[in-house]
Amino acid sequence: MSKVMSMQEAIARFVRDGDLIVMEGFTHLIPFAAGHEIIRQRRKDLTLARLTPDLIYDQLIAAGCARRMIFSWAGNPGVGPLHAFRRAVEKGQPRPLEIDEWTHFGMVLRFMAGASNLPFLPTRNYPGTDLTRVNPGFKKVRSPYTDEELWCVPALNPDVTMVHAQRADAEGNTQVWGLYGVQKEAAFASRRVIVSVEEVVDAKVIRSDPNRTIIPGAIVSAVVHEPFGAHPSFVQGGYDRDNDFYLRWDAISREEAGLKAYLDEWVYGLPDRAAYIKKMGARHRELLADRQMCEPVNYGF
Amino acid sequence: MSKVMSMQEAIARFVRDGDLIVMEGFTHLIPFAAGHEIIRQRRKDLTLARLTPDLIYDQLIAAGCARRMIFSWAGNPGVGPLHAFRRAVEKGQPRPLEIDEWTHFGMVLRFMAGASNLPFLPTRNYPGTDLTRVNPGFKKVRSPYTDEELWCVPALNPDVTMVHAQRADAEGNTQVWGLYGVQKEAAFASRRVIVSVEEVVDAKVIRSDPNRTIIPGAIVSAVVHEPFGAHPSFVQGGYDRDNDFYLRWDAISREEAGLKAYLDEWVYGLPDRAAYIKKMGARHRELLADRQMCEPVNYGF
Amino acid sequence: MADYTTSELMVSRAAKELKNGDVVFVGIGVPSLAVNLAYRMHAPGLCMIYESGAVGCVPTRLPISIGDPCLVTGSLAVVPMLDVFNLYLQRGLIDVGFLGGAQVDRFGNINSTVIGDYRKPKVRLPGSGGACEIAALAKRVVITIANSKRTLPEKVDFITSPGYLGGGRERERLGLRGGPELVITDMGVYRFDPETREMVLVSLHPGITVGTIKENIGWDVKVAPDLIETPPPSPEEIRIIRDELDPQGIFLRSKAG
Amino acid sequence: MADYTTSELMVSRAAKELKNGDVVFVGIGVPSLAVNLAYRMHAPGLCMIYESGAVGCVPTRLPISIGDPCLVTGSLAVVPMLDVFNLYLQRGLIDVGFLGGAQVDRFGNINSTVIGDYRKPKVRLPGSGGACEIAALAKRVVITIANSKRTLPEKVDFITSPGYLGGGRERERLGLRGGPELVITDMGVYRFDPETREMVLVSLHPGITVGTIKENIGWDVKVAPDLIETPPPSPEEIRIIRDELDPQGIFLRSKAG
Repeated sequence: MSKVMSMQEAIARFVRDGDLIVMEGFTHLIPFAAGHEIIRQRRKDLTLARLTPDLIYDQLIAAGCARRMIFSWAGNPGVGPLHAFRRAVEKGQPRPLEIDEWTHFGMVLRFMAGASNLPFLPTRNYPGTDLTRVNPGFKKVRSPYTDEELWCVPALNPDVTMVHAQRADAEGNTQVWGLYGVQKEAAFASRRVIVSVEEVVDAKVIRSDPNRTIIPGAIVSAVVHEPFGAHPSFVQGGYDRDNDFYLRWDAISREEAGLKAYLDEWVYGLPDRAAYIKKMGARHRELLADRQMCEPVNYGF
Repeated sequence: MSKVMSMQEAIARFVRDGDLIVMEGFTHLIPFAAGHEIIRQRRKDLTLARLTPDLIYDQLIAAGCARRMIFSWAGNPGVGPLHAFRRAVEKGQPRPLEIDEWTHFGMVLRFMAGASNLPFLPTRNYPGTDLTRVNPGFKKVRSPYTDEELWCVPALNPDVTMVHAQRADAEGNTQVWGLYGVQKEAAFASRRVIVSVEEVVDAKVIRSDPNRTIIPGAIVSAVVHEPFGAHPSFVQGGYDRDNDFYLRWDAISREEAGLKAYLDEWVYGLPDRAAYIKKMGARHRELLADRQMCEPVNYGF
Repeated sequence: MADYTTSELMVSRAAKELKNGDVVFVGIGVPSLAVNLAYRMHAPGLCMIYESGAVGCVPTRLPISIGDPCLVTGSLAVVPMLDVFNLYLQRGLIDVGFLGGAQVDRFGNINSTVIGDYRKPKVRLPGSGGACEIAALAKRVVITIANSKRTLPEKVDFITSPGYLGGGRERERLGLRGGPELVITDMGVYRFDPETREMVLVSLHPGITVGTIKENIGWDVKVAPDLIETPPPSPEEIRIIRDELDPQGIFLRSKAG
Repeated sequence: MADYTTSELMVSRAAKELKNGDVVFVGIGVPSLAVNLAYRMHAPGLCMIYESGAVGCVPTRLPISIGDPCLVTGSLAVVPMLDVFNLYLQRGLIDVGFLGGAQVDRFGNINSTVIGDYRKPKVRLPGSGGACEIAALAKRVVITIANSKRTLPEKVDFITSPGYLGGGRERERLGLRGGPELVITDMGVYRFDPETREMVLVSLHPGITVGTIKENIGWDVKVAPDLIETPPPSPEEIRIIRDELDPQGIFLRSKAG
């Protein structure tokens, strides 16, 4: 059964006000097209979960979509702070933002616990950090084997997870190469999953290399064909990270007015990602990846 | 630094009497060549851990190498019981075998806990089974979040894990496709790792497709070039499972004498796997796999 | 006697238990044949998962083991066993699991570990494998087993895989969802009473009487008021089983009824 | 003044801390340059791991973020982040982790979370990311930070990443191995006293005096009796940094000393 639909339809059907949403991708494959559509559809009171809020959540926060954020590192990678995030936390602008703060390892374990239908997972991490003092979500468990105490993190089960990938078939069997991040764990932890891809392929392409599938169609609600859907982040084998845009974001977002102008021009002012690519013009082509193909392997018997 | 050596040298250097050893591979890639070399070198008092003891541990038990077995399913898959295992458990022949019995999920979690340097991992499995009654290794922990009690399994940290794979470079960066089993988790849980491969390849082959690497050279002690090293099990893209041999094993192993004759002829009577392949003759070629190559992917940027 | 074997009848009956869209944890033999039959007959959207990690398999030959290479070639995904158990089974994605065993008792508990005492077994069986977790964590469980006093005792020697334990609400009280739904034997079909959780005979295979059943089961089994005859496999089903699924008769031809 | 910048000196000094065969958790900027310099100079067997999951990287350009695609192309392995943290870091495979932060205190504790009160921060910083677990679970930690009263206070406002906590045996008592080994600033190098676990000045960069250090640190720092001058980068090191590692001067040229 084909689950292919437009991003507009996928967000309209599967993302609701007040949802706990996840848009994952660790520097790689960040689902910006989905983020822009959520802003366009003016979702509100969202809880945003993600290891690195990155520009995608800075934009959602600036647009007033967020009530709360669950995260582990809130910066513009390699550039500086996330200005919208800081305004929300330090000054409550455009609205106050509750924060629920972990570490990368903790977030990964929270998704894995959720994906495994467990209430928690233990770790040897966290003795000595003040994070466990300010966040009551960290709790301890005593090992029944060694009499050690270990810190635990609780399962995180999002309402919706959105991921971007190189390719999927129409049923949502999704393949990724390059950095994996925590997309698989977040997707399995989630009640609904929206996958956007550079390419919707025939199932026989997926079936030619089943070890590359990270998300099975069985857990996918919608498949969106969205080329360049991860810009300004990158897609291995597709297009490079737009570092210039990450640098420019610092100036764009430094004041609320500048950020608002950006959203008006690049999000509210455009109907969809196709219009966004068109508006990018030649820059789009500069980012396209060189070819460096892997050695194919034999699945025969 | 190259870690390539013969199986004879790898077993001599890295497997000791009394060790807790693991030879993993779930139906796929079972390291039979390593098992035969351990028998030839007459290691003793070993603890054998593996989800499915399969023919490989039936042979080690019959050869008197084993003192104890940690497992979850002891049968000849699709055929019947493992006769040497049953003789050891039911009659103490050739010597008594202690058993430490789990389930597949439990074994996988034990390896994962060991690989993660955790004392235990929890699961929702095990309410109601008598296994927790006869095996005191199952213990309970109370969730600090939900007030539920969950069963736990303890970490398993082998002295040596042996795996067979399609290919590795000389430093032990090892790639597998087809069924993954629990090789990665067992290898990371282990103090020493011996990898045997169908093909030792230049690092550039590994580097052309880094997402296929399941075991990094950093944890590998020895790399053995051992074509057909998994027979009578199979290698995806290499050779098929020798189902006839699995069927024949039932008759070979039904009586101690027949099994001893097999070991004399096919293990003690041969110096190494090369001699074993030669002795197999034409059968070897009948099992070779057809070609069914995957679609290559682009790793460029 | 009709032109089908008892095993073919069991395969046909098990296939009918599967719905289109079900995610099914498949074992070798009758379960594998039943799932493949359902896939070809009425459930093209069914997704087969093997505990070896192959998902969405399209085997081009009859798989001999749950890790047959033909399950990998052309499958939709191959995943580590850790994912099979954590992300598929424990997460609750598996709709149906198939199980067998040496003994099944009145409350659907399954023994595949030992006959006799665990420490001094009369017969040492293979053990759980993945059966315990399938019984505990799949939404529905379908059991196939021979119908005899030895294989269907009132109480199993050892509970490898939990059914309804002592009956009633005991399974739920221990926090387990689902449970056995159906037992298919070579003589009939049983379901579980929603209150007592006891096995109840609901269907007799052609030629079998309630008397035969009672002589071949370890307790005074209850019989459903609406007891029916098990519908025989259709000619199309028989054709698929014989020509497509098991053309060499590896699993079924030897047990001709 | 010699023909090298302070940043180049820091990179050179950090590189010397790495041994051939070390498995190193790499960050962006000075750490990345130091690791790549060591790899080219004396540690060809060094293995670079980024928290993004790239292992054994051979970047053909200067990575701008820890998830740069150039870290993936040609690497030895790419693994899920779950594996990075469970199987590499928590398992104990990481020999050296590099960390920075807004503040580092007398016992090597690092703050990258907030300046001021957590609930009402004066400055909200990015937070831990992977820093807390690197500090807790790597065998050795090398810290790079600017030398000032603001960045090196006696006590950090918030312990994001544990160093030796209150000093002495407190870290061991909590079950943590390893700990910070070295702090490299723009003025000198510090190690930790094996008993008190207090930062001790062991090396001064050329042109810096103990007096300057004391004016730019938040407590009365101890000075090692065998205080030395930090060895300057060799011409070969400078050539590699400028021509091969950071030819555009993205990280280093702007801070010319």
